[in-house]
Amino acid sequence: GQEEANNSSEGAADSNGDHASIEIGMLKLTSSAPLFIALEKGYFEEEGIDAQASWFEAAQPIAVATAGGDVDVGATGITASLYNMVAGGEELVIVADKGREQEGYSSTALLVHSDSDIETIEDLKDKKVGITQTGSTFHYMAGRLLEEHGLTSADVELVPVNSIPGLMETLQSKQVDAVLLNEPNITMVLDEGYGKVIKQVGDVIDYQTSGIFFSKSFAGDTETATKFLKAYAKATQYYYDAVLTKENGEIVPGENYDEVIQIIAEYTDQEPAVIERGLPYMDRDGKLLASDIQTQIDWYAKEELIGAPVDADKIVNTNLLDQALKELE
Amino acid sequence: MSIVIENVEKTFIDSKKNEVTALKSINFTIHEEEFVVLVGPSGCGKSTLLNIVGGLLSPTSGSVYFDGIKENPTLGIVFQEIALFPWRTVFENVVYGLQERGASKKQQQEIGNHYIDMVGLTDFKDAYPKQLSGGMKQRAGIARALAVEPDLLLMDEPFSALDAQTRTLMQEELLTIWNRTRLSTLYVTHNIEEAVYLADRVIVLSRHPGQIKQIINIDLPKTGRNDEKYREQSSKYADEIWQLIRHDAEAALKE
Amino acid sequence: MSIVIENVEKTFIDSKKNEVTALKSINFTIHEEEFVVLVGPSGCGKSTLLNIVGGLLSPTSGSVYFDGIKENPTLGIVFQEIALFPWRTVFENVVYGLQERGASKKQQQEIGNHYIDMVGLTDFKDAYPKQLSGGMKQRAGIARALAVEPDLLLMDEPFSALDAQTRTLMQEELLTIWNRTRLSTLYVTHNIEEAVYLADRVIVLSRHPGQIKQIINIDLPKTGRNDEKYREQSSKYADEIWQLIRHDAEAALKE
Amino acid sequence: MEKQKQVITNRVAFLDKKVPFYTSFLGIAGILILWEIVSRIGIVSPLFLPAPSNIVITGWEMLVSGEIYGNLTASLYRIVLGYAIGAAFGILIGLILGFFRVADAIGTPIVYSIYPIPKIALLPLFILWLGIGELSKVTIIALGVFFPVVINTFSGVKSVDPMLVKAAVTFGSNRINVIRKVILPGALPMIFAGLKLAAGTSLLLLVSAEMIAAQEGIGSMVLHYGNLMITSKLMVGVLILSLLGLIFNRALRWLENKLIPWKE
Amino acid sequence: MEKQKQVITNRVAFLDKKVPFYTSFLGIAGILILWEIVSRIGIVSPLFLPAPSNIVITGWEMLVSGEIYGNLTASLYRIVLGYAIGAAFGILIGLILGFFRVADAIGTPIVYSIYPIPKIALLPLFILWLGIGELSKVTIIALGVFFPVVINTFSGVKSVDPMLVKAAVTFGSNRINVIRKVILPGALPMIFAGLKLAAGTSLLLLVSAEMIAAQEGIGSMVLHYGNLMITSKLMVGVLILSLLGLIFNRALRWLENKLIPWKE
Ligand SMILES: Nc1ncnc2c1ncn2[C@@H]1O[C@H](COP(=O)(O)OP(=O)(O)OP(=O)(O)O)[C@@H](O)[C@H]1O
Ligand SMILES: Nc1ncnc2c1ncn2[C@@H]1O[C@H](COP(=O)(O)OP(=O)(O)OP(=O)(O)O)[C@@H](O)[C@H]1O
Ligand SMILES: [Mg+2]
Ligand SMILES: [Mg+2]
Repeated sequence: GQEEANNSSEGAADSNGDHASIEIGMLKLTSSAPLFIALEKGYFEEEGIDAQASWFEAAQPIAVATAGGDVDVGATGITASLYNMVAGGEELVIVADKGREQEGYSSTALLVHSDSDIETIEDLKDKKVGITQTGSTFHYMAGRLLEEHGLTSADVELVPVNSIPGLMETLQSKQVDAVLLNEPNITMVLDEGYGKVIKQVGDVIDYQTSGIFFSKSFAGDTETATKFLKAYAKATQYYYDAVLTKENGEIVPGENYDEVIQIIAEYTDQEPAVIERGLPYMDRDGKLLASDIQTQIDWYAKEELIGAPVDADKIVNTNLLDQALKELE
Repeated sequence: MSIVIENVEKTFIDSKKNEVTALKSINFTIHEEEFVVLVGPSGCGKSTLLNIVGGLLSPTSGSVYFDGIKENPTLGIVFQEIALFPWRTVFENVVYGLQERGASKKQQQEIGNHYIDMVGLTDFKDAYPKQLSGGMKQRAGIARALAVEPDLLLMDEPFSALDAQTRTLMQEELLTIWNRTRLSTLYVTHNIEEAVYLADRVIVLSRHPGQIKQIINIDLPKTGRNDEKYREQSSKYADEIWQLIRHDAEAALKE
Repeated sequence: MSIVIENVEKTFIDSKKNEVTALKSINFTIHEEEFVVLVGPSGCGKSTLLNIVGGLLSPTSGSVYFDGIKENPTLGIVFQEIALFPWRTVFENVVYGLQERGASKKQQQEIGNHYIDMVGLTDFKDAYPKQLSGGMKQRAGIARALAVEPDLLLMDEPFSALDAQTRTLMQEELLTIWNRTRLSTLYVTHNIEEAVYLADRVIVLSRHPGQIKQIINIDLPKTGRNDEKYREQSSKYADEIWQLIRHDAEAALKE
Repeated sequence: MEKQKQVITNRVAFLDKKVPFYTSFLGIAGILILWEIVSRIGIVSPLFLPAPSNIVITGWEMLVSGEIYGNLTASLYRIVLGYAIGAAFGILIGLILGFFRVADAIGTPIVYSIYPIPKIALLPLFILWLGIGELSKVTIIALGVFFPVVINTFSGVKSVDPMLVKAAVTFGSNRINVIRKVILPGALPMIFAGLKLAAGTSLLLLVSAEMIAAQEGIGSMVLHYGNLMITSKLMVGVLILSLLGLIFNRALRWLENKLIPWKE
Repeated sequence: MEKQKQVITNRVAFLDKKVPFYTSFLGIAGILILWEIVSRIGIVSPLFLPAPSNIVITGWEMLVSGEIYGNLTASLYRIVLGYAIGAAFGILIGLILGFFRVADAIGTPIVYSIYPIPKIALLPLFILWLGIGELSKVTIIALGVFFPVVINTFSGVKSVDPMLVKAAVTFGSNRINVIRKVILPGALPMIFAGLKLAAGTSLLLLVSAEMIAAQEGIGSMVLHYGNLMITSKLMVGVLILSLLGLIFNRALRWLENKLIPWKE
């Protein structure tokens, strides 16, 4: 599906002439939904942009490729390694939201085994908590959850198991007492019945999990960058209205619900049923939780996960999106 | 005291499971203070016989015994491959046998130094075998065998790895030492001149199976056989033995 | 044609950075169809000299040249360590030199088979060296050297690793072959009897530094020196050489 | 005086003592049977130690379901490619270091100073450089193979009997032929020793790399079932790996016998 | 007819060609300088390849901050304990297999059938059996050391020159003394060969095990900084590991020279 979309957009670009060609580095994950939508529905062409998807296998190389200018736009998680890259002299900017923890929406949660007598986060003292890797978003969330409940990361044993399937497996075999897990995996665990949710991360902290990054040169091309964000914001709105609108605290499918699910399913090669379980929250306008970036940097620095100090202002750029939104109105 | 080899036979099973008769009806006696030399072509069973006499191999039938001796006999062996313990110095090698029969430190010092002196290795007492030349190694091997003051001295081609000139010199030295100790000796060699030079009696073995072809008494004085006047006679003995062996030796070469 | 060794000297730098003079003012000539034997005690420089003549070592001063020859001379060398290529069969070893000078397959077959036949290895043509006994290996080495039909044949103690009886037989064989090919030959040995048995001329070297002590012409017919009638004379030559070397050989033994 | 007769007996007879040939089977068979019994009657929970029969059955099921196939091909791809690249470069560089004195003087210290690094430590670095995909894993394996092979090839060239080189030159070989006809075959046995050494290392690196950073492959399968505590499937993985090691070794030995028929 | 004179010249002179002694330094120095320059002027981002000087400075800071100390002691504890246990058992079992024919017949096939398993594959199993703590890591290392050592010890015993055994018996040694005075010293060189081989393997297993399942130790530190993309600290870890490997090797060589002064 997406290839045909790309090809048709190329054809359009050729006929038009002044189309800017842009490469977007991303993963085949649900959290890239707005980009899928923008690609599929031709929002980029509408802005005169010839966008190409460049698929990656892991998050970190996307940031590296964005900073190195191998791709113009990157879409992935915000981890300690990103800040370290910036501290190491690489240059990129975070311009828009691509998924965050939000109260009332299931995204990432702390789970324990269903037989466990752990009931609150406070009970985790001296227990083993599984995370993916040190410096990952899971690490950050675990640390912040603990701190919000009067503990520190030193009060538990954080066990890196290197992968998300590993988290589910070690929880199932009780080799760790608790794990952090995201959707749709949470639903999967609950369905299989070996785990229970202790706390949704979004209920405790606001957290900008992942974002849209621009390479330095692309951010400098204000005109094209703004056009790109206009298309992106249109897509987030489309996404939000389709799958995230609530009535009386309950999510109700919007009018394009099935279409959005279908697009995501196609791009991620997954069953629509699975997609439906794990639709991450995003700001309707794609706005960043800019203040949270500094909070993250401070926390990572405190935990000595950042090698050298980083200035949040240097890596956050909200002006571009603001401009784009203004133009959209 | 004498050493009697009585009806000794030995068969091996080779790699193809065939029986190979290495020795057949071997009968002879080594008398007190006698120097007996075994010669024969390659593979005739010289080493096999020496090993049986030395208690390092069981005969298939027959037996070897010491006649007219009270305690267990002591043996001293000098090997072709020398077989010094590489991790022991010359002195430690020489006194090995003494240690094993519980001699005191003082005895070890005395006897050890005596024989090291006899073979002329005093300056190399504390050297490891790797630091010695071929000739010196073999001297250390001889000292080790002599140090146990054996009832029977066995030597299997002790000089065959040495160069011709060193060998000549070592033969002379061996004879000098032998004249001082006068041990009953069984000596194996390929070298016919060496046999004639050293032996009181030469036992010639033939091949397939190893049997005694002839026993030749060397009727020459024990010392000075290299002198002008005995050269003729020595040469004759050597020729006689060579004629006995030649055919077998040629056959051995073609295998 | 003759090979002239003119004022050859060789100094080595030993491991302690001292200069060691191995050879000093060596002068002699090997004539056409002459068999020259070098004897001397261990370490007198025999191998060094042979290697210089063979173009495997540079002399410090002096030179070696072929007189009265047009093209580059061909050399055949038989090494003490035999140095057959383990990965080549007997035939492939023997024709190695022919291959390297671009002989045709047919030529290789002809010449190779001829010399393999001459040394009596026809049945072992396709055997690898590991399958041969010591004597057979050395014959293959000789065939390899002969196959290039050299202007000069060099041999460094070819039989010293063989047992005494095999050695005697190989000496006889070498002489038979030599009588057929009549190659100019330089032969190195420790064994004085061997030197007297094979040589037209024996060059005796002394040690520290290696110098020519004496050159002895062996005035005996080339064949049948082992016969009764020449034994006396052979023995005298051997004794003469041994007296020249003995002192040096004893010194060498003590090092 | 009584007549004394002291018979000489063999004092090293103990060296020749024979053991019945079936004893060799006894050991392995005994262990397997004991293991089966221990698991069957529940002395040790099958969760910790599944019975051999159970492992074989599980293995069969995994084979039929295609689970083994997928993981095995992923692993084989990595190790075959990595080993081939590492061995090829190792032999090539080893020969160059061995032939050319300048290359030796410059290159050998470099090789020896990188050699002691446990190669798996470089995996995170390679993931940074090459991404988390196949390339970083193949590179680690190639690197782990490269070093033992290069060092053995180098020593092999150096250990060729100089007598043989002299013989070749005497019989008219030029330098190219000395290398081709003498040094190369002379170094072969050592090169194979290096290749065999590298086989074990490459397997170890494969499994480690797959456990640290892969979703597919026998190594990650073993870790996966370890995490899930499905011991019988874990054991199937271990079994496959040990068969892989065995086959690898046998294949190299077969090749060695083919290429070096003259070896003693 | 003109007189012909053909001088013989040395045809193997190329074998003796010398290379100036300083060339050896050139290689390593050259690489370091090139590396420094490439990082400094930014041809390659220091994020991917920090300059050597940067690595050294970072290393010093980590040393002062005590970060290295903590991880290094954790790693040392594991490898020293694991190596000691594996080596001790390896030598012991190897000697037993070598001395006693029955043990040989029963035990050797078992050893050889477990040998080809890449030991790291057993880590998940040991974690199940022994928990995720130190014990499973120490066991894996001990196991990795055990096998090369047991096989080398066994071969060492078997390769003792039977002539020496015969000599000892001839000179009056009983069986105990034959073992003590002949077989043990005779097997020592091979035992050391096994110990050296095991050193490399043990380091590899340590790092792998720490990467797969540990919060502390140089291995997990390297992975940690790899995840964080702090390359200079990652490189410090690699440097420490390579120094560890170097020291390990040197220590074994020193011990070997102490214990086997008679070795040629
Ligand atoms: N352990 C053995 N197994 C099978 N055959 C053997 C064994 N030892 C010796 N033989 C055979 O017995 C015969 C005699 O061997 P032995 O070593 O005694 O001969 P030798 O006269 O000492 O020979 P050499 O002069 O070469 O030392 C040979 O044919 C040999 O192959
Ligand atoms: N490459 C070398 N470096 C230093 N010294 C050497 C070298 N080769 C030989 N020598 C020395 O030169 C002298 C002569 O050696 P050479 O090998 O020619 O003697 P040789 O007469 O052949 O002795 P042998 O009879 O033992 O074979 C010896 O003192 C030896 O130590
Ligand atoms: Mg023998
Ligand atoms: Mg010599």
